[in-house]
Amino acid sequence: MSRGYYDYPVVRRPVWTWEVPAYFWLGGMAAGAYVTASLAQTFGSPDDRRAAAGGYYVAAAALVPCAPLLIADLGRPDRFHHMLRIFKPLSPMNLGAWTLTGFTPIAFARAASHAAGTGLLRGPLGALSRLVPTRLAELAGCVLGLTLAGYSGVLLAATNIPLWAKSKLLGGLFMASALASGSAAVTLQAARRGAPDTTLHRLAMLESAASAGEIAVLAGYLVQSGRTARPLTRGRFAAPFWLGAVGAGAVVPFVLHRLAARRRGRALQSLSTVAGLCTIAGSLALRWSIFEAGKISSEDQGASFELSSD
Amino acid sequence: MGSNMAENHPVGFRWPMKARERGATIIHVDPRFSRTSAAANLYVPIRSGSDIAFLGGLINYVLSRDLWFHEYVLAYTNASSIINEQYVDAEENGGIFSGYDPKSGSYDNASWAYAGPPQEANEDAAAHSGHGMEGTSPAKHQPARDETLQHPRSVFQILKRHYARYTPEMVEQVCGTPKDLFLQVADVLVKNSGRERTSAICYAVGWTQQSYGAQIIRAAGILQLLLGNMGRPGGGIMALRGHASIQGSTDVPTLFDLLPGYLPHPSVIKGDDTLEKYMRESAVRGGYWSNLPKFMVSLLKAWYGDAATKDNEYGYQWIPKLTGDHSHVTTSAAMADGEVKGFIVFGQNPANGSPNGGLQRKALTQLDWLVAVDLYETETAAFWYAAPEGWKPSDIKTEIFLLPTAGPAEKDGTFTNTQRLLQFHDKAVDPPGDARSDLWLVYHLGRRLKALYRDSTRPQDQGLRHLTWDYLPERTDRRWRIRDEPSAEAVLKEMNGSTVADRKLVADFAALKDDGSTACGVWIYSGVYPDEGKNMARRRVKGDGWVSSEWGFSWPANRRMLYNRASTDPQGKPWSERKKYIWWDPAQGKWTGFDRPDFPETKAPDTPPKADGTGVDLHSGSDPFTLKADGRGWLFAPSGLKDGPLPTHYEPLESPLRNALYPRQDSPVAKRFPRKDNPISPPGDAEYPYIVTTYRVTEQYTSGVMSRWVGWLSELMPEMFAEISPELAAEKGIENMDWIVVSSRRSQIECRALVTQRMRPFRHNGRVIHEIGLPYHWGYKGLVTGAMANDLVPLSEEPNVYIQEDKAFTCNIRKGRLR
Amino acid sequence: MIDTYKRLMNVEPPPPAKKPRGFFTDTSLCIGCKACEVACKQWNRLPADGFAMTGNSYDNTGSLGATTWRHVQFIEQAKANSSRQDQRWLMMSDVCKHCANAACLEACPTGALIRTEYDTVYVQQDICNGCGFCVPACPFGVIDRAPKHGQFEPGTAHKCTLCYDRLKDDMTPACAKSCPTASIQFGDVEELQQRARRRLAELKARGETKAELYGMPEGKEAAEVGPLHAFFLLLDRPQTYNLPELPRLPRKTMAQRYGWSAAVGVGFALVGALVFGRRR
Amino acid sequence: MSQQPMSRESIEKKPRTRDADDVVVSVCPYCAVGCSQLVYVKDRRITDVEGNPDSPINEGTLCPKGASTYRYLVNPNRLTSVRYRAPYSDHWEDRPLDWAMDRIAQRIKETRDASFVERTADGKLANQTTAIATLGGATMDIEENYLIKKLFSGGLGVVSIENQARI
Repeated sequence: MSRGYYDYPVVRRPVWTWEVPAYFWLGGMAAGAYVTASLAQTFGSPDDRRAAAGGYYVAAAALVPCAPLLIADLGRPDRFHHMLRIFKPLSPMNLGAWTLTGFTPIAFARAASHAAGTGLLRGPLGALSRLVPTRLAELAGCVLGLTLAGYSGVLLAATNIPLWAKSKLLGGLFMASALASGSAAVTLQAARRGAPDTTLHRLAMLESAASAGEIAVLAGYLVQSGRTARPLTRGRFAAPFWLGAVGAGAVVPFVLHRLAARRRGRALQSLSTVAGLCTIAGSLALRWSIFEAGKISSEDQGASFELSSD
Repeated sequence: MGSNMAENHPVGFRWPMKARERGATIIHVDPRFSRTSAAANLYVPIRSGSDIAFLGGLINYVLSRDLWFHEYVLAYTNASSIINEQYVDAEENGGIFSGYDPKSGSYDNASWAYAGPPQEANEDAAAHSGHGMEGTSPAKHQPARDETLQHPRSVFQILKRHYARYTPEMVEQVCGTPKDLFLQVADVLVKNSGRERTSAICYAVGWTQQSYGAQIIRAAGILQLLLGNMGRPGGGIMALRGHASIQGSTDVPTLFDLLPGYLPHPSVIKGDDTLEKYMRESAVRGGYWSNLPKFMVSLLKAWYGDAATKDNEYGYQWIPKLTGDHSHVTTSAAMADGEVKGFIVFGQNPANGSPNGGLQRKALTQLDWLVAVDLYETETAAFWYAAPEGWKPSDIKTEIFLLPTAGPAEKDGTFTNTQRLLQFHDKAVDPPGDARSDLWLVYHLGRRLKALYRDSTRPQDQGLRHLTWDYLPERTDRRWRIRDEPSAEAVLKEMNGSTVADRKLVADFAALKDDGSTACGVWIYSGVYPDEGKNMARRRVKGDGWVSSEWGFSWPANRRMLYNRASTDPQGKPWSERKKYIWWDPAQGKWTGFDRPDFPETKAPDTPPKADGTGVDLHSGSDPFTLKADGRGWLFAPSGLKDGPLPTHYEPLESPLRNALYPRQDSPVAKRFPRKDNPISPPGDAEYPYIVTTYRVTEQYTSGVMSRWVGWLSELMPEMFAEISPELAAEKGIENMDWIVVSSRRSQIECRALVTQRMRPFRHNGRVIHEIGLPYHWGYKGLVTGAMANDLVPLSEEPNVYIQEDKAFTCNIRKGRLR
Repeated sequence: MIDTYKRLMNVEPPPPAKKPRGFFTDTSLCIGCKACEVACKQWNRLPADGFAMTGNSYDNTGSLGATTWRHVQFIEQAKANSSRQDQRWLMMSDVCKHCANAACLEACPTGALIRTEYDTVYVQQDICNGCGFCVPACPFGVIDRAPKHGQFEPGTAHKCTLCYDRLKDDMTPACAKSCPTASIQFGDVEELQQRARRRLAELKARGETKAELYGMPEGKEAAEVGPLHAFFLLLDRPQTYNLPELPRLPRKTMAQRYGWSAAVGVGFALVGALVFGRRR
Repeated sequence: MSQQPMSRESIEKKPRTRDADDVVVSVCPYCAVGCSQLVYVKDRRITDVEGNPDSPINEGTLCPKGASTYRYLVNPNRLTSVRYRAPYSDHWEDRPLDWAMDRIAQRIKETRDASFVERTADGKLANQTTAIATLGGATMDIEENYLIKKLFSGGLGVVSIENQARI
């Protein structure tokens, strides 16, 4: 690799702070939970539907801090509304802003509808919520939710930060992680509320599938990134990445779910709970470590040259 | 050579760059590979302090290979003149010329004169400092000449002998310049000179700040005369000066040894007892300087008005007489000894801008009072609490006035730039708060002083009482908050001159008289304001890409190129069509062309000299150098210089090397200041083995007052550093950006090391000599601060122009910090 | 309603297009004086942004940024022998490239970054909300966000405007106007490109074998980001000046990235359908 | 090409020099090349300083120092009042300009009167004082230099009048 101008970076260091990975994590989890809940509504048994519907609460709850986090990260928070000044899907951030804007009310509406259905929400608000067309909300919510879960990785990748941009798989990775954490959140709440074993097994299977997918995509990501992935795989972020994102986030829950596959009752519930927590934490670790390691990668002149050679 | 033009005159360098793109060759001869070197076609390394050896080598190359411009040299220089029999060249006398008095350390230059009848003005001419401009001439008559140049005492033969040993091999040995590079330079210069082509030499303080600075410039002059490059477009020797109006302050001047327009300052030593004696001894019969009495009397009339009469020698005695060297360097030493009580500093900063900073600051503590005038608080004003010496303010008696002043856009006035161009600048806004223009400050100080002395009858106070001092405009300008601002144009008019009787402005200096009927403050500026409402310095006709005569005013008489008569052959025809500039038009019977001729306008090329005439009448129609007594360019200087008629290589006062050319090590007449606070290293001092040279960088300005308060400039060069070669760094275990201590016999400073291949070791007879570079912009006030390179510099003086040697002295370095 | 939206969102119709304007920075004429840096800061009222020496030759600026829109690089070259063979000191005034396909502009979610009527890339300071996406998007490391609590437009993104305000009065941008040696040339992009081609040929004929243009339509570097409206004549390989050989435009690979993302999402949905539907 | 909507500020954007009340021709205060400058003034304040394209010297260009002239003139660190430091004092005091001018004139007179040498030891007329020195001038107008020389040399008999040309 030929030397550039002293050791100055080619690209600039991203200015974003912790709010961004936190938002990606929460938004992804909300989307994953919503999609999981909706899949259960559509294809599952009544037990599945009852148990997974809590996912709508999870989605709504996880969405609450999203917009504030996004706004807090702006250099000029007072101008947050400019995000919707134009519609420009070419910009992942614009797409994300519109998606979040669309998804949030739907997720709240669907959650309210569920709450009204279970009698949790009464009065005029309850009555109003009952009017929500649930099927339509589920379909639209799934489309928007998957977009929300899927755009964040593409957003980071649509830059010239070598760690983010070198591989084409970061979007897929974040998507997988979002779905894993979202389904894990559904499992978690189902397990805590004592859902039937069959449902828990099904949710575990779904979550494991997401984790397996995540590991597969991650492997592809690391292979494609090659030398560029060093800021992530070595040094400061090696521990959160390997132990947190990979270990706690995918391998451990995968193993726990395999263990739980033959258990029932409380044991199953406990194992599912731990697995779910691990997945969710790992998902945060994944976003955070890749995000922060990206800043180090931005200073890697050689990696930038590699990114920009044929 | 001696200039880092791209860095210190970037906009000036616009033009060499344009020339380069049109095929010109830029050669940069310098100890450091600078931004100028980077832009040059050829970079030639040279050890600091060896410029005369290099130029002497070129002179020898041109002479020994018969490459000089025969027609030009024969007609326009004093090559054929015969020199006095008593003359002994440095070549035959161990590096010292005849007339040297070791006791006083000075020359009597009588023996350097032209041969011929006794020449009355010989002695006096030596006293004319001329400040690097035109020395007046000793010759009463045209000297004896040998047009065949064969006479052993002809200038030509003397020159040949003097430089015979300045061979390419010797240049390599003395300058550390590889022989092949030197020969390449010689070849380019010669090929680029002659009828069709010309070469120019640019220099700056890289030459003048040496103990033989004027002689380096002389050497360049000799070379350019031999190559026929003087007085011709694209030729010449360009002084690249460093301050907005440093040329103006030299012309007017604020210098001790001159009166306005390069008139010598009356001196007790020269015996200028009376005006008549002064004028007799200062004026010369041959050449334009014969008019000196007109300029002097007009000056006295301008200063003392009606009080200047024939009976009181036009007030001549009110002008103080010099009793010695009153230059800045000498005065600093006197100040350090407590002999100076009051000091007024206008926009200058000796505390870190003058040599031997420690001595300079000590000198300030010895004052009773100090007035500092500037836009910012300078190191000089702040010495009592902020100097690195760490003095207790309670120990310092100096009463200090720091007066805020105005920038150029806040006042009317004129700058004279490096090419003698006067440019008026208009006031755009009032200066802030109590800030006032220097014109205001001096004018109102003058009014107050005149008031204090109003009733004095002492003779010593009469000059002040009678000083004309009336510059307030007739009507105050209602646009401005400051209503008592004197009129700069009124002062400019006084400098231009007018008739006494009807106060009519004169058209130029040809109108000046020595009978008291004209008054003129600065004769060379005459013509800048030839008529009411006609301020030529304020003319702003867009440049024409060539001579641009209508932009500003160039002294003398708006001539843009001096001695441009030399741009034609003796018959008045341009040397070539490519290089035509002015020429003789026989039809009109006058000189014409692109510029004003620097020659009597209707004097035909074939005009014979008038043996009984005075002034330029003594010259023929083909003697272009009108300020010279003989009208010729001086290869050999029969007078006017204090350190020899021919440039001779000496080592700097501090040098690690012995003079390879002569037994005499250094300039026999440079002034040293042997004091406890100014020790100087002996030659080859092992404790201080490295050469150090000081300089500016583009991003900062002199002592930093005008740049270190400006964030945009400070951020570009924020810290003091020393440039050293990787070889020296390796020897000393120094890495780039390490702190290092640089020490000389005077002081030591700490700064960062900038290790760079742009510095290189020099080889002299197999010995490696390291050189380090120090910019000198930092101090202890400003947005960015740092060590002061001038603290290391010794006090010394070049004998002609009293400039210190800071381009080559010796130091040592070590890794680490002071404490 | 539309009017309210327009007012709230500060939306105005753009002026008609003019001839594309740009810079041709000819490093063979640069003397490293940094007039461009100061003239730019003067005109644009940018603050000084740090008094630290770098030790990297005479470059104490380091890089372009929110408050530095021209940056002069200093590259010292010589064979490491005592005669300093082939010694060169390259200087280059770097600037925003005003790419024909600008990554920063495409990334911008608010439409603050626009292509002006002069075909330059410009950040509208009354629109930018400081999302920071343009910063890592730029393949040249040009644009940056000012610190949130700085003295200068806190929190918004900044870069060379090509003196958009001056262009409106047909004035030359401050840097090009000040440049004493015409290293920075301003003008119509097409005309500048012609000039650059001629200049390259001239330099090659003079023996400057390493000279090359960077940012021309025919250049490899234009493959993704398009021709640079601020382009350069270099005296060494682009990487010597920290310029990427093939600057990437994120858009070019975005579909592929979304594709992988969507595949994962669809896969998950299928698995979900299977998992829940299997035992109905 | 420019199809995206713009903002009000962008539409209304204009160079600040457009509204200048006055454009004054000046000369750069730094080196001796003598670059011509245009000083733009609005409401009695300098708003911009740039190169004058008419000048045959700089043709509108400036170096970094010249380009920073605006900040040299318009700068919060500039002195705007007389600062006075009494003997042995440890601080600056602000003083009225008139007071300072009077006091300086007084001090010049005292020193001059105490040190004036009419004749040298060997009886030659000198009419000088070496106890006062002035320094500076190269950064100033020729008119200012002229008045310094005239007042201090021709008026007061000061001989050590020097400037930067010497260093």
